[in-house]
Amino acid sequence: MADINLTAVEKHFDGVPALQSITAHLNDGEFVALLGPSGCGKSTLLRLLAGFETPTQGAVSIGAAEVANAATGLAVPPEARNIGFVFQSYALWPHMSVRRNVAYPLDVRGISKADKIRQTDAALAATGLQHYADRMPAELSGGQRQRVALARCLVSAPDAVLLDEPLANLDVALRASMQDVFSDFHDRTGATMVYVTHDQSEAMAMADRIAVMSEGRIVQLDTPEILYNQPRSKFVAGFVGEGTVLPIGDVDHSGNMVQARLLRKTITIKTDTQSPNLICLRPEHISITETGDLRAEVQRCTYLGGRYRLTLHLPDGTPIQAESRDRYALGTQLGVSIKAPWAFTEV
Amino acid sequence: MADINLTAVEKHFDGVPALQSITAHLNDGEFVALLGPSGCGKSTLLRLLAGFETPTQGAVSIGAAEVANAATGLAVPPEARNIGFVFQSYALWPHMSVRRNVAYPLDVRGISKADKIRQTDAALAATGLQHYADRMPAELSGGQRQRVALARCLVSAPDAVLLDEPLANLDVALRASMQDVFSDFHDRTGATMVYVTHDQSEAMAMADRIAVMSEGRIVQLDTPEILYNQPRSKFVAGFVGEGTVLPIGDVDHSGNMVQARLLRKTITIKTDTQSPNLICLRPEHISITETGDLRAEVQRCTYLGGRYRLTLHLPDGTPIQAESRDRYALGTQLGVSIKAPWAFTEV
Amino acid sequence: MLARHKLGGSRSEDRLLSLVLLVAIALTLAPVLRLFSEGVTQGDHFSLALMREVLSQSSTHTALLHSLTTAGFGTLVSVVIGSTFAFLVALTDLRAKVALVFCLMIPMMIPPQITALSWTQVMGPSSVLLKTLGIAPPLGAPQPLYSPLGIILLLGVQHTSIVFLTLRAGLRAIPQEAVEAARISGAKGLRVWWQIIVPLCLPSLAAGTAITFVTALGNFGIPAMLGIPAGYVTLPTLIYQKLAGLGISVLAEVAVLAMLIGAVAICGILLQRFFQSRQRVHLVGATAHPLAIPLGRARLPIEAALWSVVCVILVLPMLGLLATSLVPAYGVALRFDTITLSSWYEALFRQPATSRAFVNSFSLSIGAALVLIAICLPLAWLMERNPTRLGHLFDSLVDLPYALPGVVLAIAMILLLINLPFTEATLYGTIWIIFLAYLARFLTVMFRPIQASIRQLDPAMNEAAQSVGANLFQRLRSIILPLSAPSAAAGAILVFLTAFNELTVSALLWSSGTETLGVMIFNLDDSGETVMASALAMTIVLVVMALMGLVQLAARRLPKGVVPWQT
Amino acid sequence: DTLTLYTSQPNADAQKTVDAFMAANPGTEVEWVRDGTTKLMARLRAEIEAGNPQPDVLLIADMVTLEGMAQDGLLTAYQSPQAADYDAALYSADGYYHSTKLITTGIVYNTGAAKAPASWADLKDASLKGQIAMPSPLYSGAALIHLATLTGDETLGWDFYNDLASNEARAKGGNGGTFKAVAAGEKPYGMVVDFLAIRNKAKGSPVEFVFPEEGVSYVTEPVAIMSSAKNVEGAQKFVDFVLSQEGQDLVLDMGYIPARNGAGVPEGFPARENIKLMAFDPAVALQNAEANKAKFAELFGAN
Ligand SMILES: Nc1ncnc2c1ncn2[C@@H]1O[C@H](COP(=O)(O)OP(=O)(O)OP(=O)(O)O)[C@@H](O)[C@H]1O
Ligand SMILES: Nc1ncnc2c1ncn2[C@@H]1O[C@H](COP(=O)(O)OP(=O)(O)OP(=O)(O)O)[C@@H](O)[C@H]1O
Ligand SMILES: [Mg+2]
Ligand SMILES: [Mg+2]
Repeated sequence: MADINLTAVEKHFDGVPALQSITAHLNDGEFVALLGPSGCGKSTLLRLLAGFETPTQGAVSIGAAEVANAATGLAVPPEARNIGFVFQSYALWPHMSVRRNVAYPLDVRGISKADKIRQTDAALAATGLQHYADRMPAELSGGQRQRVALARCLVSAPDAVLLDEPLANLDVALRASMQDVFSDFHDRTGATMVYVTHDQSEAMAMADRIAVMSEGRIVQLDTPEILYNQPRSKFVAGFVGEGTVLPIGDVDHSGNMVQARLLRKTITIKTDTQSPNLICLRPEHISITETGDLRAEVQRCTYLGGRYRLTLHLPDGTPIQAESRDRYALGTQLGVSIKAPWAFTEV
Repeated sequence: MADINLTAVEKHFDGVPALQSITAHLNDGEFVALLGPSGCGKSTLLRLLAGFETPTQGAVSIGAAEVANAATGLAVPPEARNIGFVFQSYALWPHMSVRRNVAYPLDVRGISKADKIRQTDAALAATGLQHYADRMPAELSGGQRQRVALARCLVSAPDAVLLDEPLANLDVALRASMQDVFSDFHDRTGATMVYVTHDQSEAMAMADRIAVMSEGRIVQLDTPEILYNQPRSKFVAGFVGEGTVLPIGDVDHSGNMVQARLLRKTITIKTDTQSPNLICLRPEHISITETGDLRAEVQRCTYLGGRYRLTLHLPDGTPIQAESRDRYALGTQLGVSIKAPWAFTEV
Repeated sequence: MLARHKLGGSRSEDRLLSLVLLVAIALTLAPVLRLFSEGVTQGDHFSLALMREVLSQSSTHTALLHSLTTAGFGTLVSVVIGSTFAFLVALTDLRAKVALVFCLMIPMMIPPQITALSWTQVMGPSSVLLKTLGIAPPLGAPQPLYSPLGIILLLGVQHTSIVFLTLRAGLRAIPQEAVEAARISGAKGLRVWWQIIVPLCLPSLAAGTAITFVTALGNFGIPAMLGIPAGYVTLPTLIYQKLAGLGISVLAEVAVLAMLIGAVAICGILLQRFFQSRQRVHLVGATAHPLAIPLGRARLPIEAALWSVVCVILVLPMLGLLATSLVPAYGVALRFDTITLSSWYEALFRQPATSRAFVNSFSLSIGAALVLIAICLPLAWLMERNPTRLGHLFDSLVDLPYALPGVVLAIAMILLLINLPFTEATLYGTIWIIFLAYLARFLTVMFRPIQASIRQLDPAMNEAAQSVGANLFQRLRSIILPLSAPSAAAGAILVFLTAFNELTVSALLWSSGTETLGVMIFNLDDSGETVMASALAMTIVLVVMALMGLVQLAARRLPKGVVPWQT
Repeated sequence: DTLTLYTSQPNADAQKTVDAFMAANPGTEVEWVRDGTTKLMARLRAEIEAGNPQPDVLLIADMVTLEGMAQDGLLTAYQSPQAADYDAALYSADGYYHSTKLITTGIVYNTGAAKAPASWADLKDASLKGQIAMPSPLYSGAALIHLATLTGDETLGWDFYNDLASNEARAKGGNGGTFKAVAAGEKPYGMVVDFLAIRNKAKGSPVEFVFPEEGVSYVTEPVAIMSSAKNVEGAQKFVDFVLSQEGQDLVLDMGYIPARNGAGVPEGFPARENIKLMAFDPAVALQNAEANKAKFAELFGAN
């Protein structure tokens, strides 16, 4: 188990930056998700931690030891870092049985036979694979393969476990159950885990903290609740949770409430800055009431199971997302009121 | 445009049934989703409609014409059915530009050049691809490729459009926006659409009716609301929407409310049968109140963005799913009350 | 009705499949069957007597044993050299890979007779090269290559590129992740190679080994040049010996021996299929980046080692050939005063047949490549979509005409084609019989790569076209053909290059006016004009290299994967 | 009209022969195929097997092969008027074939070799152990005739071959391979057909050819007409032409010893009367062929 430190890390491919000035501290035993759109550098960052790539600039340390430093040229190879890595494609070795796949990290360490069997059995049991030990990977379902990959990475008690979109290839039902497997596993072992995903609900459901990445930078690293409730930029507000970002004006800090003007109406906002210029409007900030001070027209009504998502157009045509238990016909005029959305500053 | 009729269709692969006694009528212009777990036969059914497979038994007709009949040996080949098919993998032809991909269906029909250009341009415009006409598929993003596939299947005005998990390969953000594209397209063209998915929220958001499949059979074909609110089997109740199925007893139809016994408490239920034996408990049927007549303990609390999903254990250990705006610590004892869940009969 | 498992094959596809399959069977299997029928008939009736007799002769047993030994160990040599190169080229950060692969391809493009000729010229006491260097062995010293070992070595060198090409294709499909997963598990160095990479590429290695074995088994040139002087008889040379004899039942005996070779070849191929199906390795995941394992400080020494191997198997024999072509008569030492271009002049400009042969060989090989594309493409595609038992049978036997020695195939063609039914006309004595023989022999060279690529083709590509209304021919032309173009082109290049200097088939089928380059060389060498033969052979090597160079120049404009030696 | 000729003459020689014949017989078009004897016979056998032999005339190989074909009824008899000028041993009494040239087999040695042998018996010398190459009768028709001739000789006989075998002579492959082995110095001594050695020596090859004291064996490249010939008249003209003085001058010109009496010898050869031909009967040789081969294989190994 170990904390991870990244100091001013950059990674360029052929001169094109894939990672830029990444400085972050991941605590020992923490479950951190890397979240971001495709191509933002999540995999590159993870591969850098694993040692498959070396930083162009900056330094990386895992636990007490520095493992990579562009200035000194230090680069501990992956096989010497004692970390686990779970690949999106599982990367099981198709020519080895499940047991051999899982035992391989112990094989290469030359551990005594009895210990090896014991540890392998334990890893298989922890992932519920006891009964599949003698199958070949080709004979397993997607979720089972995923669990073999997990067992293989756990068997040698790594300091940290890195996972690159481990659930992207699974179907929705399997995904949900595998999410539980990962969470349970984290709770039980307490290993530091870094988990790459582009699915925000996955990140929010599992991670202690989420690093939202965009264009090679970490734009916000916070707990899921803070990310959702207090985004610090337009990008995070739009990417995490459903929401609409709208401009506000005339922020007024008088009294114990902060108020601002949105489309010529005054609303209450929450903020921690002096003069925010944007609000992040989530469905739960919008209530549909006959007495609502804003008028809106229903543009689209999507069934979510038990509730509907309404796409509403404000009088000036701005679309906002609301939720409701009832279906509304398209074109219905509704009154909406807005309840204390989060406001932040971005130029 | 055409309605689709399936009569007692069966499909066996090497004697193993993949589809069993499928009888269904899909209306002209309807958007029907096929929903079901992996391997239940969704793709097989769709491929049968397209003509890529022939039924082992039964008959299929599209519009007025019968296209396949196992008894008479009739099997109209796919190229003669005038249907559109959108593949999960897009199946764009990598050696043709976007324009040529889209124009190909017109090419093979030998349509005049002017008409061809006009119709192709229209299809490109309808999918917002005007500016990409001269790119090669490899130079497009996933969502753009998906739209090319859509444009290609629309250009020749097919009677019906069949889509096999067209969004499974896309990331969550793109998926949501593509769902809108499909819905818009359906609204605009009014084509009969059959849409395979294993993602229930996708099916509910888009479809007029959903056919839930299990082990080669259609177990329920209904609107999303009815499926969600009034499932007719344990399978549908569990598969559509999050929910727990619990057994009930002592159903009492006296008065204008139906009541039944759940874990020694009496609750109100909704039903349309005489003696239902199961209820389907959705999160919205459960409210957390200090005065709730049932006691429950928090087992897991997952952040969903703006709300939490609580896994609660009833006193006898039965897990149920509830939702809440607030976080609860694991182990907290809560009072819950249950509000009129749907009850049905299954042996 | 045959039991079949259809992937949506339609009736028009059924009909086309039957048609194309018929053509292909008529092309490839009919001659072979016609020949085999000689072996099992006596007079007009069926008899196994001769077969029993030939198969019980001790000379047959010895030859079979020798064939198995030389082909087996020769294959081993190919596998060792070819796979070493394939591993290093496909997986590491070597420099100048294209040049290396290019050089490694050349031995396959040179007819075996010439390879053998050039090697004996380098190694023996009269080696012009060694004489010039003053290190020729003394008179009477045995030629070291006239031995089983020599045959094995040269067979190995000749077929190295087959192993190399097939294995490299397999290696490129290994996902980076499989290796990274091993490293992150703590494995390093050779352990990763041995435990992960080698097992993962076994299927392609098996495929390459099988083709190499079959090709080595049917090779006549090398055992003839090196084995006959050593008294070491293999099945192909035994056939030659039979032909040189005076017996009346010669053809029948030849047919029986040919059947024996065919049987061994089929066993080899079936064995490979068996292993491949047992060891079916599914590679999951896309290969985003091919592997490039850094060699570090070992890179320079490894590069030096590889290039010296290329030197030994390519440059040295070529130098020998070149040196021989520059002397006035065989056995004369190459010195400044003896050097002469007269045999080049004589071979290239004085002999009218030479230019004819160039034209003939060129048109034959281009024609064969084009016709074979036209046959193999629909055939491979339809067979994949619509597997029938006949198709399976064809699939197992299509290698036969390639595995049989060329002389045998030529005899089969004569037997089959000298009397065309219902007509006075005959193909015999025209260039068409050679052409048909080439089609039969090289069909598999074209068919296998196309088959492999069609197997990988996403069926949705075709179904998408079907769903928008394209009929069978529209689909074949505008979807299947362009999508399998890279492998078709690779097959075409291989067919062209091997047909260009083909010898053993045309040797029996040519007549004046239809000489091929291979025949020219052989006839020159046969009538004692070894020096002129060397000059012509050298010319052919240069022409082949120039053609390969042209392809290389065009490589950037061709679709990826078309040029076999392009990385 | 056309005449089809199968010949094993080298390309250039065949072309010369055909050109001269066509010049002498305007109106007859000659289609010809040339190849090594083995290949040509394989091809001919396949044609016969398929029931459609192509050639009208053969100018090919040796008398033994043609004797065999004659006995199988594949040849037509023709008594050429030119035969009068030939030794009776050189043509079939029934007129099935007529010899056209003499290709003798003698001794060749590399000029770098220590000894200069003068007779067949010299090859038995123990100092030549492992240094001798000769063509194998299993691969070469000429070698089979050579074997039949030498073993039929009273002074040499099978004893000679026994001695060669114990002297570790190598008997593999054909004449071309043997010559190359000698010229290359791999085996400095060998038995080989005359013209190969004499012509290459003229071009500078380091070899010397010897007509041994006991005499030489010979093959004669006979000409014959197929029984299936379509153009018998043209075929007969062709036979007459190659046997005529004009035809034999051509043979001389090509560098072979003409078979016709008093026709001279090419440059580099001793005078015709100094070349001693050993006795030879093709019919006997044919009869013993299999036995000879078997005996030979026993001595020198099955190959
Ligand atoms: N080996 C490489 N060579 C060159 N460029 C690379 C390499 N690896 C990654 N890149 C580039 O670096 C950028 C970040 O890539 P990365 O794979 O880290 O993205 P990602 O966030 O993991 O995306 P995804 O969600 O699609 O996996 C991309 O622009 C990519 O093209
Ligand atoms: N060509 C085939 N040959 C044999 N069995 C087949 C074939 N195609 C489908 N099956 C079998 O039919 C059943 C239904 O398969 P199908 O592909 O229709 O499932 P699906 O519902 O589309 O699943 P998924 O969500 O995984 O795509 C499966 O058991 C499958 O193995
Ligand atoms: Mg990634
Ligand atoms: Mg499917």
